[in-house]
Formats: sequence, structure tokens, C-alpha cells
Amino acid sequence: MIESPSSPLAPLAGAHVRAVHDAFHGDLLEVSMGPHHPSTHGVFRMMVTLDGETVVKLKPVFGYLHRNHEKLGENTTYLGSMPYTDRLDYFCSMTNNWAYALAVEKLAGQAVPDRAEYLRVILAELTRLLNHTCLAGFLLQDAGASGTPLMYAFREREKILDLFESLSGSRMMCNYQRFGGCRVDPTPAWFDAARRVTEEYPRFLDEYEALITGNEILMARTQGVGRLSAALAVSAGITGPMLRACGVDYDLRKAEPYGFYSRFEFRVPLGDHGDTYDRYMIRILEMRESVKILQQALRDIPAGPIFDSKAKIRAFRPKAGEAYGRIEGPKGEIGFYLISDGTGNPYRYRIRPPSFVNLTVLEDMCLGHTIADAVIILGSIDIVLGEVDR
Amino acid sequence: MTAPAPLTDSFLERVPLLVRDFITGWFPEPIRWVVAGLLAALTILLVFATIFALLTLLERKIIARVQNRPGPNRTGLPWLPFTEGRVFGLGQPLADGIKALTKEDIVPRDADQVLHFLAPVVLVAFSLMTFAVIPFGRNLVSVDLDAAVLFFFAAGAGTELAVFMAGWSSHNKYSLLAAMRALAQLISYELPLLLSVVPVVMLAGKLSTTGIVAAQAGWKFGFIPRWFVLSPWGAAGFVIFFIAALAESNRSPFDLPEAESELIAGHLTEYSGFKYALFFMAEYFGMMALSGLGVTLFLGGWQAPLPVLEVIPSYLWFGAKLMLLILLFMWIRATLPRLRMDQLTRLAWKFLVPLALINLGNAAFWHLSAAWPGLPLQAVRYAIGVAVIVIPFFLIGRRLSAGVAPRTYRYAP
Amino acid sequence: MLGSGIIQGLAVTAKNLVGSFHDPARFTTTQYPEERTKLPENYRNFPFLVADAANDPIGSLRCVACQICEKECPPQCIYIEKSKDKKPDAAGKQQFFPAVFDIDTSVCMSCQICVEVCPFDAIKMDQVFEIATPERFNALLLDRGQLAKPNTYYQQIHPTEAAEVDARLAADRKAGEEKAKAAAAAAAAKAAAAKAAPAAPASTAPSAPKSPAVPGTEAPKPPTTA
Amino acid sequence: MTFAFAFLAVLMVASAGVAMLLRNLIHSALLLVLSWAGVAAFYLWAGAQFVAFAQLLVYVGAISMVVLFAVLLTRRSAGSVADVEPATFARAAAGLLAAGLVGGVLGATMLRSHFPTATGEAPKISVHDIGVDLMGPQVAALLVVGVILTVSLIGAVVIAATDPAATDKEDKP
Repeated sequence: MIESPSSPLAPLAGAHVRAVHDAFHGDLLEVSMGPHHPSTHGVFRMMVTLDGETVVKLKPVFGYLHRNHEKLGENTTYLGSMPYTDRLDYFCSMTNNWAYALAVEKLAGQAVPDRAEYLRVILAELTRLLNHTCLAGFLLQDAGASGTPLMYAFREREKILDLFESLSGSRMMCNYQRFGGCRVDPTPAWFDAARRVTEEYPRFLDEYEALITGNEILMARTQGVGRLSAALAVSAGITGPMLRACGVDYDLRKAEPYGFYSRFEFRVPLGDHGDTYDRYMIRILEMRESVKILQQALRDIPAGPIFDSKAKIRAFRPKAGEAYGRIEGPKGEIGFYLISDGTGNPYRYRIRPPSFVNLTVLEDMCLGHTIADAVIILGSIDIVLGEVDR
Repeated sequence: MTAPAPLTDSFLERVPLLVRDFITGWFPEPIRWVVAGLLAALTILLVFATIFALLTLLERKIIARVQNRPGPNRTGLPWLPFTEGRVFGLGQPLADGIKALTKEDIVPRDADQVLHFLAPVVLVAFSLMTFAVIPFGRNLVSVDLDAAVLFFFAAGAGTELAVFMAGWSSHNKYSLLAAMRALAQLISYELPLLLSVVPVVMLAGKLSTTGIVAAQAGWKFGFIPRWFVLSPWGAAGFVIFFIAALAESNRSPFDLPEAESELIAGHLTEYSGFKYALFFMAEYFGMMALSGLGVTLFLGGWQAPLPVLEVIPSYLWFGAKLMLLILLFMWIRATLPRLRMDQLTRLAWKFLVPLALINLGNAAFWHLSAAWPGLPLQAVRYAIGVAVIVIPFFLIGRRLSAGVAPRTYRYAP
Repeated sequence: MLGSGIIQGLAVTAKNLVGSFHDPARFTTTQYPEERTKLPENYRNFPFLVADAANDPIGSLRCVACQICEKECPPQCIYIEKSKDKKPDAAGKQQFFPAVFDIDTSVCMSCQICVEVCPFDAIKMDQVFEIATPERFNALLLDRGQLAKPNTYYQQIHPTEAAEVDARLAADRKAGEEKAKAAAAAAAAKAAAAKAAPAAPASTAPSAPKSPAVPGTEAPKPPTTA
Repeated sequence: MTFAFAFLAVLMVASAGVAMLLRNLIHSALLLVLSWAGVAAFYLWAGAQFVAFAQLLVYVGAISMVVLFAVLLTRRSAGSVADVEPATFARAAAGLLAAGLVGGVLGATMLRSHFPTATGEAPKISVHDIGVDLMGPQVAALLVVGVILTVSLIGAVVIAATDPAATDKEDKP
């Protein structure tokens, strides 16, 4: 690809745009979308090469939000990393906490009381609800729906955030799970509120689907757009709703039940096309299953302690060894890999962020589609830059 | 617009004309027509600029309410008594205006200075010109042209040029892409827009807007108005007109030139301050003008919907209908996601244009069968009129939405 | 039918438009500075130092400058300088106190780990959130004077938690007093018996270990091992 | 009235002339549009409302877009300056010759033509009359024009359409 001064778009050449010439495609336009762009979900940048409006090359550029998370984790105590995990995927602090707590508990051989396990399931499924709701809203926002679906999504998310706030003290940075249980025991009033939210959620989902799922414009925009084959998804390590939208039956809650997931009855929805519409619909269907899990968990939760009495808060020094803890986060498999050398800080602290891994197939999905499609394909991957860049 | 008000009208009906005659009376006879014309232009400018200001607020309020938010409600008019400085955010347009005026006007260094400046001016000028031929009331039309409908579209054509000028002169990739999109969109939708208007012109037998309103006068059975929208071809034509008008005025779901998730602010990306406000204003003017034309062509213009309601002056009826259409614009904007460029043009060429052409034949049938005697035959005429447009709608619609359908999902075993 | 989904969507938005005027479940906005939602009891934002006496907050801090929170704080926003001398705490024991206790709230992320690790119930989470300031440099660096707030304030913002803490501290104090009394009696007996110089048991005995892991709204506090 | 005529004439000629002189093709195209608008204004001045608005609609609204698109999509030059080779004597001579020939033919035709002087008021022709005229006596001409335009349109579509294999590939997502 060489720069060609004789391109018709050459007069536009400047800092942001370069007219490039390609022997096969003729005159192409290279556009830098982001890092400051309304639809890149934060500071993400796509170097898009366009033939007309068709994407012929897309290079994701990220790292603008890099905060040295893993190195920080190696230099703080095990507990000290917990509030930082809130800030990975700031929509899903509860599941991030759980994944990290799970890894440390594995490392230290720490038991967790039953009530805490139930609480973790409840909070993780609430997180899934709020994450998928918001994703549906953002996806529609990218498709140009002047904010209405997003506002409805935020209205419902608010109710879940209120639950989180009254439990953990903070709406998004919950910092709630501890190695060996949870931090605060919910009051009966909290459970009543959680039951109310759970009961009302299907009604909201019905309304939301009436608003948008059957909408011809949305179907035309998303069906057949950004198709991802099951083979590519598996070999690229895609997880979560994005993988299940391709028809691959892989859900850690079923495949490797952690916590008490084996005690609950729920189904795993699968898509057949692997396109943007499937990715959207799988999330909607997953929310309905999450509601079912929540109902069961809120019904069955036992009384008892929420924190293992043998667990330590201060001077927590797990014996030397390594552990990998992973859970099915709303965005996919989130895992923490820890190596302990017996001191108070982990020797190695590594995260498997679902957003980041899922983002790797962006170019494969966007090729041949228009730039408008690239925006909603990006939206359907469901990334949070805090997790991508860490 | 120099004819005196007929004395048969009610006083309220005659008020605008009386005021006009009072003011022109100060001037000598030979230049009275000039004064009257200027007065009309000034009135349109003031009235519609005010409506524009209020509409910006109303639109934000309505979209906010749809989204379960209160919308702008802080900015009040501090000097108003008993309101604690807040009246539903009524001061918002004023604040916006002051902000736009005082903001630095940034012109990119590499921009084409002349065209960059001219674009908003040309746009506002052309969109204002379209108001000249719309009859706002019984005797309220600034220029009663013989070829008024043609004039409307001719003036509207200028706006495309302005959009192109804005996009090209900004020297910005997003602006240029948006300008190309805007042109493709405007040209595509000009066709269904015109084709949906042709039946009206055909049945009214006139290109003059006042003539078309007059053709919709009177009542069937004494209470059903003879508005074109109430006939099968008129209803279909109105829907096509409305969809095309949405696209022509760059409104959601056809707001591709300003698709912020793709093109930042489209051709407005490099505009700031008052020039941006002018673009904004022109967009609302365009929307109001197209709504006004829709009211004139299909909704009976300034005519009251029932004979008893004729005591209310005609210009209020026009205003009410205009508002109704604009509310519809806003409602749609608050609901729908936007189409993709190829889908947009496909909708125009493969759906709206064929339907508009069929509707043309439908209108011809309606015209020729007007004299069918008896109620049963009239009912048959209605049924045929509906069938002729509904059946192609289903057929073409199915073709258009082929491969796009709700799906069912399976669950893991 | 083409367009049915769009019409369905329009119906939903119309329902919301009307609903926002009469249905509080739809219209959830509160007008912030005038209307305020009640903060949940567990709400946390920025730590403060608990002082036992309302009239002399700095003099009656529970903090003994043990510097555990300084070490555990993940973003390291706490800075403590231990006093050279000791003074009696609320229970009358001789303790060190923080000569300097600064929290940089522009760095603090309100994770409340300092609260969890504090063995003395001396630092708790506040509920202030309106601390925005146009001052760029020192306004957000709070010193112990700004951080010290009386126990009554704590009881007011976190009633359940404060009641538990108070009960625990009272029990501790009682146990401590009894122990001290017993120790004093023993020492007196010893002194009487051996005529040895008595050591001050109150100043050397560390604070009594607390009852561990009471499931409740308060985070569990295992015994100090540091 | 003479003043209006003079103004419009100067506007038309000047914008057309400047359009030829400018190096920036977009500017030239826009000035050309101005010139066409001047023609429309001229029609209006002459009392031909229908023709004037049709001129505006077709030329300012549609043809101008075609010209602008053509300029944007086909220009092969760097910068905004038209890609013109340096002027040589031969070029100038050829240009002058061509201009002279065209001018000569046009001038000769104009000189030979007999323009009858208008007498009295221009006839008032309403849009309705034009419609009746077009659909009545002139319908053959109208149809022929329509057929020619349709044929050219179909031809354009045929030329523009790519081969089926390529289209198929594009259709597949």
C-alpha cells in the first residue's frame, strides 16, 4: 500500500486522513476512528481503511487507558487488589470480585460458607442483568436510536445499582467479596428489594423487546452483519454470549460449575447465525434465564455466617503455589491467575479479560461491511476499555 | 398578499390582514406592495424563528419525557415574578442563542473560507424561501404563485447545494463523507416526495397551494371533511410524503448525514458558534416547511375539521395541524434507530418510488370513478382504492424485508 | 407485516411519554440539589477518624497511630506520623497518637480497606460526597483536624454499625477494666508479697482482642496478628 | 425593468466567465450553478414562472449534483487545482481557433436570424394552460423526449452495472 498523491481524496490528506493506494482496491481512504469518537465506547481507536464506505482493513489500537493493573497487583497485598478489580470492567465489579476471590481462595485453600455462595450467585446474576441491559442499550445507541433504549436500560440498571449501593456502600465500585465470604450481610429488607427487582424484570424485558426486538430497522441493521463462525470463535478463544451466539455450547456455569451453580436450574440459549442480532438476542434470553436463577437463589438462600471464621483479613499470606480462578462473567470468561511465593503480595498476578480476548476478532467480523456496521459490530462485542487496557 | 380581507370573515380571521393594512396605510400607495411583502417576510421570520426556539426546547422535553427524564428545566427567565426563576426551562432557547452568539467562531485553517461562510447563509435563505408559498390561513399567503408547489421544491433544491458546500468546504473527512451521504439521500428521496405530491396536483388540477387547499373545502354528508388524506390514495400518498419528508429534513431514522455514532456531527463537524446555530435553525425550518406543505396538500390546509369548529380562526387550525405533524417527527425520532446508507437508498428506490407510482394510478382511478352513483358503488370504489395500494405494499414490503425476520432460538441440551 | 415492529415500538414510547407524567416507577429522576434521595446506611465515601469527645475531636481520637491502614491502603493515600509521647485514651490507657494523619482524598478510592484492617475501630467511612473544590492543590488533602469527627456523628450516619461497635468497645473496655483490676490486684498482691517495683500493666497490655466475625452489617474483624 | 435585465445578464455572464477562469473545479461548478440560477431568474423576469421554477429544480437541484459528483469522483489532481498542463503557444492557438469557430458560427446564426419585436403585453399563460398544451398538441414531443431519456437511463444502468459474479460476491455478507 503506497501513498498516492494523485488520489481524488488527496486534498483531504492531513493528520487524520491519508489517501492510500492499493493495487487491488484502487483508491482507499484511511480513517482514524477514535480514540475520541462518540461511538468507540471509551478511548478505543480503530484505524479503518475504507473503500467507499466498505471496510477493507481495520486495525484496533488500544492501551490509552492502561493503568498498570497487573503490576500494581503484584505490588499490593492480596486484599489490596480487590478494589482494583472493581475498576477492570466497571459494569461488573461484583463478578470481577468473585473471580478474583475465587482464585485467591483456590490458592489459599479457603472455604466459603453456604450463605456467601448463594449471595455470590445472586450478585453475579444481578450483575449479568445490568450488564446485558446496558449492552442492549448501548448497541441501540450505536445504531442511532437517540438514546431512548439506553435510557430505559439505565432506568432498570439504576434499580440494581441501588441494591448494590445499599449492600456494599457503592454503586459501581462494590469491593464486596472477600477471601472466604462476603463483606456485609444483607438485611431482610434488602432481600425484599431484590425479590421485587427480580419480579419486575421480566416485565421490563417484555417492554424492551416490544420497543426494539421486532423493529424492522434494527433487524435490517443487525441480521447478517458481523457474522462470526463457530470455528473462528473457538480458535480465537472467544467466550461468553459472543461465543454462544455462534452456536457453541460453552458456559462455565454448566461446563465447569463453580460456586453453587450446579444447584440451579437454567438453560443456555444458543444462536445459529453468529451475527450481531444473535449476539443481541442471546443476551436478552440470558437475562430471562438469570431471572430464573435469581428467583431460585432468593428462595433457597440459607441463614448462617457469610464469612468463614478461619479466614484472615490482615496479614494474609497464602502458601507458595499457583491457582487459576475463572467464572462466567457477563462478558465472557473472566479469570485470574496467581502465583504465590508465600509473601503478602502475589508473585505474579495475571488477568484473562473477556473484553480484550473478544475484541481480537473485530477485524474479521467487520471486513466487507460498511463503517456504520463496524460501529454496531463493535457495540455488540461488549467491551469496556477499563478491562481491555487494564 | 395585497388584497383586502373579505368582510364576510369573522373579526379574528381578519385580524392579521387588518394589522397589515394598518401598517401599510402609513406609506404612499406606490410602495405599499413592497411594504406588504417585507411585512410578510418579517412576520414569517419572527414567527417561525420563535417557533424554532420553542421547538428546540419542546423536542428536548418530549424526547426526555419519552426517556423518562424531565428534560431541560433549570434555565428560567429570572425576571419573571413568582416563578423562582424557572418556568419549565423556558429560558433554555434564550440561553442557547446567547451561547451560540458569543461562542468563538472557529474556521479550520485549511477550510475554503468563502464557501464555509456561505453554506449556512444559503441554507437558511433557501429554507426560508419555501415558506413564501404556504397558506397559513384563509387569506394568509405571502406569494400566491400559480406554480407554488413547483416553487417549493425548487427552493428546497437549493438546500442540497448548501449541505454540499458545508461538507466540502470544511476540509474534514467526516464532513465530506456526510456531504456525499446527504446528497445521495436528498436526491433519492426527492423523487418519492415529488411523486407523492403529483396525485394531489393531478386531482386538484392546480399547482397553486391556495388552489389545492380550496379543492379540499367542503364536507361530505355535512361533517366529513373532504381532505385528501381521507381518501385511499391520499392516505397512502400522505404516508409516502411523510416518510420522504423525514428523509428530506434529515430526521431520524434517516439522520445519516449527522449520524453521530459514525460521522461525529456530519457536515456540521467543523461548524461552531452561530453558524452551527444557523444550520440547526435551517434544519428546523426545513422540517416546519415540509410539515406545512404536508398540511396544505393532504390535511386540508387551514380548514377546520368540523363545520362547527370554523369559529376558530383558520391560522390556528393550520398551526395545530403543523404542530401535530412536528410532534410526530419528534415521536419517531425518540423511537427509531437509524438505517444504513444502502438500506436508506434501497427503501427509496425499491419501496417508496414504486408505491408512489402505483398510488399515481390509484389517484387516477379515484378521479375517474368520482361519478359512480350510489353508496354501494362508492363503497366498492373505496375498497378498490384501498386494495390497489395495500396489496402492492404487502408484496413489495415482503420483497424488501426478505431475509430479515424475527428468529427463534434453541437452548443447549 | 413490514412496519408492525416500528408501530409496536412507537406504542411503547408513547406509553412511556404518558407514563412519565404520572407513574413514579417510570419517572425516577430526582432534582438533585433540592431533592435528595436518602443515602443507604451502608453508603461509603472517604474515611474519617472517630473521636470520642465531641468538644475535643483531635485530642480524643481513637487512632493510636499503629500505621496498619497506611500499609494496607491500596492507593497509598494515607500518611501518618506517630507521636513521640503518649497520652491516655478513652479507656485511660497510655497510647501513642497520630501527630500527623493526612488522607489525600483526590487519591482515595473509598475502598474501605483501612476500615476493615483497623483493630481499634478508629477509622470509619464517611458519607460526604460534595467535597468538590476549585482549589487545585491542598484543598483535597485532609489533615487530622478535618478528618476527626465525633462518635455521635458516626452513630448518626451508620446507626446499626455504630451501635455494634459501641457495644463491642464497651464490652472490651469492661473486660479490660476487669483485667486491669485483676492485674492490679495481682500486682498489688505480688508487690505486697515480693515488694518489687510494680510495672504499669495498663500501658503495656495491648488492647484486648475483639470478638471475631460477628455476622452482621459490620465487616468481620479477625484478631490482630500483625 | 432594464436595470433588472442588465443585472441578471451581468450576473449570468460574469459567473459563467469566472467559472471558466477559476482553477478550483468545485468553485467553478458552484459558479456554474449560480449562472443557471441567473437563467432561472431571467425566466422569472420574463414572466415564465413555470419554466423558471423547473429550471431551478432541475439545474440547481439535480444537474448541479451530477456535476459536483462527477468532479469529486473523477478528479485526478493533487490539491484543489485543476490538472492543467503548462500553457504553450500551440495550446493557446488551438483554444483561440476553437473559440473563434464557435463564436463565428453562433454570431453568424444570430445575425441571420430575424427577431420579431415584442408588441404590447406578453400573453398570460397559466400552469394549467401549459399542462393542457403539453398533454394535448405537444404530447408527441413529450413522449419522444421521455423515450429518449428512458433509453439513456437504461443505457447508463447497463454500463454502470457490474458483472453478475461481482455483484453476487458483494451481496453475500
